[in-house]
Amino acid sequence: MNGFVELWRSTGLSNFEAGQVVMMLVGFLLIYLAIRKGFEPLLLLPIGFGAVLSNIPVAGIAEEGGLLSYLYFGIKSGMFPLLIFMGVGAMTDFGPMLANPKTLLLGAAAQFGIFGTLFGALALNLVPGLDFSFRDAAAIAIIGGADGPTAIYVASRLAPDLLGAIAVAAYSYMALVPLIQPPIMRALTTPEERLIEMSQLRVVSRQEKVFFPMVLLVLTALLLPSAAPLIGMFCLGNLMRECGVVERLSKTSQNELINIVTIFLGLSVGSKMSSHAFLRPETLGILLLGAVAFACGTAAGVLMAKAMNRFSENKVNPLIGAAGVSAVPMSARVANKVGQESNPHNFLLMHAMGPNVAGVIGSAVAAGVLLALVQ
Amino acid sequence: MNGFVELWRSTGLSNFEAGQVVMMLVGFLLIYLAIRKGFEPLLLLPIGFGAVLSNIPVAGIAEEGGLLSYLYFGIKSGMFPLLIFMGVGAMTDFGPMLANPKTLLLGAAAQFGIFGTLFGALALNLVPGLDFSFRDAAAIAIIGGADGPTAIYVASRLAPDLLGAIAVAAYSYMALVPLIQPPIMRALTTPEERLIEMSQLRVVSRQEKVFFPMVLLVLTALLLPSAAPLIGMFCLGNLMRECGVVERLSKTSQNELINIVTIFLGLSVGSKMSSHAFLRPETLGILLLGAVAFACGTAAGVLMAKAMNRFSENKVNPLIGAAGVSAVPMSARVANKVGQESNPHNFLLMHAMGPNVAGVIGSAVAAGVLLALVQ
Amino acid sequence: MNGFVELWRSTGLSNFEAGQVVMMLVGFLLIYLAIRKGFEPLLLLPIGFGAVLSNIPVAGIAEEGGLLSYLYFGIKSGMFPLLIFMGVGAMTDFGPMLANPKTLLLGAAAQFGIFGTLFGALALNLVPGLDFSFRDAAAIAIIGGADGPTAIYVASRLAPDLLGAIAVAAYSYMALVPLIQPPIMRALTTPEERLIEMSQLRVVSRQEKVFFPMVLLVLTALLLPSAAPLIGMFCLGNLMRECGVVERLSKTSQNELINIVTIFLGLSVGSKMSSHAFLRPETLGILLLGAVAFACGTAAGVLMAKAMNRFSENKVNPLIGAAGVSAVPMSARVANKVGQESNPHNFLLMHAMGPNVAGVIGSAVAAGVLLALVQ
Amino acid sequence: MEASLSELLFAGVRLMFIGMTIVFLFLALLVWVIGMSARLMNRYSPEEPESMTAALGARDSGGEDENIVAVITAAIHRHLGK
Amino acid sequence: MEASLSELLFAGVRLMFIGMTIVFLFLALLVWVIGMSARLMNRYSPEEPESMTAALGARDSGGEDENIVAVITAAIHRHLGK
Amino acid sequence: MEASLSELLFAGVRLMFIGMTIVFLFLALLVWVIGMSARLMNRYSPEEPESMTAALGARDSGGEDENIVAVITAAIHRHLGK
Ligand code: NA
Ligand code: NA
Ligand code: NA
Repeated sequence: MNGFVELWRSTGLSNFEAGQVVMMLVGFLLIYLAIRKGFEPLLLLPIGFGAVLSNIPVAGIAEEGGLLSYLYFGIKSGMFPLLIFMGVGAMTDFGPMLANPKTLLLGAAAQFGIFGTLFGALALNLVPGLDFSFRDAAAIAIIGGADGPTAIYVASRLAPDLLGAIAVAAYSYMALVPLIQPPIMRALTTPEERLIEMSQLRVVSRQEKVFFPMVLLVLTALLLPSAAPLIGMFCLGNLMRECGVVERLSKTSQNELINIVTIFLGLSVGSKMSSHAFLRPETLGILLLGAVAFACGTAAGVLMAKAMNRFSENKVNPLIGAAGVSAVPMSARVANKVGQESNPHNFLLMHAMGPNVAGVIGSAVAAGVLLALVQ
Repeated sequence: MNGFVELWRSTGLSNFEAGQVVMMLVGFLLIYLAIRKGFEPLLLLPIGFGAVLSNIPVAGIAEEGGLLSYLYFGIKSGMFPLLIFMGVGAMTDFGPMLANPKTLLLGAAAQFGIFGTLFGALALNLVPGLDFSFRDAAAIAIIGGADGPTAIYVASRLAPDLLGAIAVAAYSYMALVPLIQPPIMRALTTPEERLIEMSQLRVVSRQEKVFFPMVLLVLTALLLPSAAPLIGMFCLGNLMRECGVVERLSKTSQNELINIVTIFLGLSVGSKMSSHAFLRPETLGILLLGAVAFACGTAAGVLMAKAMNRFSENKVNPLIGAAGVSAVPMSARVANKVGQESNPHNFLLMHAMGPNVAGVIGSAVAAGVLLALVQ
Repeated sequence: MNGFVELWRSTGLSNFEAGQVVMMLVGFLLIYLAIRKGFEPLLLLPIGFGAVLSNIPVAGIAEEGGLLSYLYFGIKSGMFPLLIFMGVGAMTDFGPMLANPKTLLLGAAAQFGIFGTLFGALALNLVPGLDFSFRDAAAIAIIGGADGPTAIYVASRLAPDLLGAIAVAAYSYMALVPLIQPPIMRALTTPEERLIEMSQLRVVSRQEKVFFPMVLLVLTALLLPSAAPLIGMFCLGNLMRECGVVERLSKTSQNELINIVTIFLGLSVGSKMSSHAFLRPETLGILLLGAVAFACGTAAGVLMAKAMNRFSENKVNPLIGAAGVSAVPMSARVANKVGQESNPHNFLLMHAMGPNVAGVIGSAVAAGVLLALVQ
Repeated sequence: MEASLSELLFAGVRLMFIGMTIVFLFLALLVWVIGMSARLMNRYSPEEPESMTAALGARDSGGEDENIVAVITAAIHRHLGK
Repeated sequence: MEASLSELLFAGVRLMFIGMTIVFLFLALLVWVIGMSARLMNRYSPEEPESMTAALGARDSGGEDENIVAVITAAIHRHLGK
Repeated sequence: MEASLSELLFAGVRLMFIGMTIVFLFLALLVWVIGMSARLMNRYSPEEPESMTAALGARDSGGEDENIVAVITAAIHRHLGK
């Protein structure tokens, strides 16, 4: 019965390429990490699943006309990451940052994770077999922003082929923050510094919270328009949250809308994880650089905090500098945890939320610089 | 470092045009009115924010390939206003109108606000510097419908360039109904008339409520197909609400779906508020005509009620005629409030809901006429 | 006033074609069945309404540029049925099936409803006036899968012109399962067989439930890639449900997302119900074949159960074989009900859920075969 | 220019006249239809809540498929018989 | 015409035969796999709820990055080594 | 090749320098603006919660339309007056 022959020819078994098998394994690894190790499951599960789906032979789910090819348009147009950023804005409370604006500088310093990595990526061209263009390097560097939507937005604009690897690295290392940061934080601080207690934060008026997103948007429009889409949508979400008159829009954008877009975004990112794009030495470079990026960012944040203590009387605990990489709210929790190792009664969490959210702004600004200067 | 020069050239500061500055101020004014004065915040906040975003120089958020240019497709295709209209249908209870069908005539009369304004717009061509085509005039006239989605749907079909100004005028004046209507209502009614108490409304059977949307749809199909998209989606929403067997679809369409679409619709409307489209004398004309439209509609509704009292024994309180402009539920509340100034124990709210929802149908019908006869 | 003439020319009255009138009546019939008879209202109400809207003359709601033409893209791209299938996966509990895997064979046998109908459809070519191509026959056969999204997905790929009739038949007969199945079940079983009680199902570990969707996906990728889109999205939904770490994604995909897509899917299916596509003898053939399909599937399931009892010591009650057609959860309820006619203390519901969900997999596999072998 | 303006204004008056007429006729018709159907319903099928509740998922409805088939057969004959 | 029809019918029978075989084989295979994996799981990792709960957000998992890197390195070698 | 690489590295250093400068300037400016606005607000409009609650739907705001018209008139004059 040549019907069976025909069918056999249409099976995966007879069409699998080694690369596809490997990529499906990678996909399942991501799913495993998401479910069993709790690695950013909301993103890594759909990404991993998307990787599996798009590497099924014959089906062509990620090819022209396949489901994922249609979903991918949401990334190509920038819509998915921007809508997620709006939802994140609607979930963000700038209170702690507004109460202690100085901490913004910690968020700024931590962006050294981005630009240091940029240099690192370019330097990796010295390694034979690795070849990163300037655009590639910039896209990889954004991993140091420790912010998912920003990374995906920038990567989809500068180096779509690396999108899969970059997104995977970004979310994986965000999940690994509790492993990467503490050693660096301990190495760069003295026991005395880790004991510093910070003064109670003042209450921030409703009004200030309502004004802030608008002020931020204006500054962006004036100084760095290339960051306007990211920061703009973020501010819209935050304004809807704080203004108090569009409760239902705010709720929807931080729940149903962001959930729907997250599923679609994850699947579409996964659809870029084809063997020819992912199974290259460059991917190892990206994973390596990602670790470097987080380390640099953490170190820069902590050192900045120490520097600030030189010049100001009311000291900040340098541990909260590490929260400047963003990776909200993980790195703030880490700062609090490490602080309590020295003094269990020292609650740094709210103080660490300041640099933490500042880091989000910081990396969006850095993204703007990259998008403006890298052609 | 010519990198800074390059960056300076890419800043907003070095690229702002006066027009963009002004439009951003207009956008912030709308946001202020939405948040501080409670002007239809669900729409005016996203619209205002969209206006700000789309006037940021360099970023090109509203230009080909920008986020808002993609969202705008939802208006161009008519999808956004129609989906919102479906949600509005799912929120509308036709009970009071079915209990006292006569009140439909009040909703009909109030549409004079539309056609009176049409003439007014054409007459404004007498003013040097103003130039409204027939299509423009029709698009502006629909402001008199005092119904957001209908206005946006018609304007996007007849005069996309005026969409921003028309939507802003429509929603602003809807918010101003409590200021515009009462003086007119008092001027056109005698104290005795304002004291008229109306008989308790009969209960309307579930069956009648289920049949009504289908009857309405059939009549529209037979007599005014050009109104079918608007009235059709409205009826679908209302049928889902009343039939009682698709609870989950009804709930979703009046909550998450309408919220998501509202955000997108607002932003896309804002994206049409470019300086060259908005900063023209015509805009002033539109704002003027909007006030005229609401005034005409209110007056016509009240006078119609008085006329009906001539020929029928069971009197209607002419104040509820003002609710015929729709602007649901604001104008019904206004009628109730003004009525209670004369007699605090006279509850007109439910009676006013009849003409109020009738006004929605009325303006959809009028929209159909405009779309059918204006080329 | 020739404006009235013009308007009269634009009315439905002066433009209706008999076919459109008939199709609107069909649409209202579907709405009636959905509301009054509870025929799968979630789907048949939007489908019926879509049929009404798309047959309104002049309005052209289903034609190029009309609302429904845009929505239909969601079916053409396969996105709507696949997203619904994801939601169904997120609602499905494979526990009962995993506890008693044998029942998968019942789900397999019931797919004879599909392939028997395929032959039947081809045989109908003997009837003068009927003309089914091989693709048509395959598309019609899938009705036997008793699974909405699968039917719509396959039909939209193999015979878009028949989509309306096929979807209507599929959902109507799913609603009629309580009428179609019992006689067949009684005819093919002895009173003794109907009394068989089945042993309590073992508890299935969380782990097994998490692994199953991935195992299923791998097998599909290896053996039947053409079924990968359907089974893949189904598995994604089920994995999100069972893994326990993406609660919010799972909830959204089985509530808001599936509701929104259901409204759109229903309307778009209705938009294919034009008179020239629906008012053909073939439609009668499809309705006839649909009944045949359900009957064949039911019979095959029951007979398979009896066959299995021949070769295994722990007996299954043949009534649960009827649940193999899927039509979740209706046919499982029917099996339980018929069983309790013989012995009111015999609870077959959970046992019937096994073949019931197996039937969903079975028809997705069958769909894969059809899509792979029918060009 | 003036000429065209006066034409424009006349067209506006015309549309105003037509439009208000249509709106009134349409809603007046609606008033009548609502009245009629209310009367009919209360006469022939005085609100039976049980049927409505039944609608909420009961499937005890005999021979609905014949129902469909019948209607559509009729439909097709009427259609082909032209 | 008749000829082609008979061919059509024969193709139908063939597809019916192939289709039912595939469906049965596939689901039978699934039965076997489910049985196997159930047995394997209960032997090697008898449901440890703590691990599942741990999955719900605990991040106390050492050296997962080496984990990734290792796997992917291996992957790439296998891939380039062809 | 080497040459181009060294150029590449130099460009990287340059971008690092520029980028960090911008980020610092931007956020430092933000620090200053936040401080200023906080001070201004507490001086001129010390948080009046009633106004905020009023915002939640009260429409007792007189002459807002003149407000719009005024602003936009001004705007247009400024715009046309160029
Ligand atoms: Na950051
Ligand atoms: Na109205
Ligand atoms: Na099935």
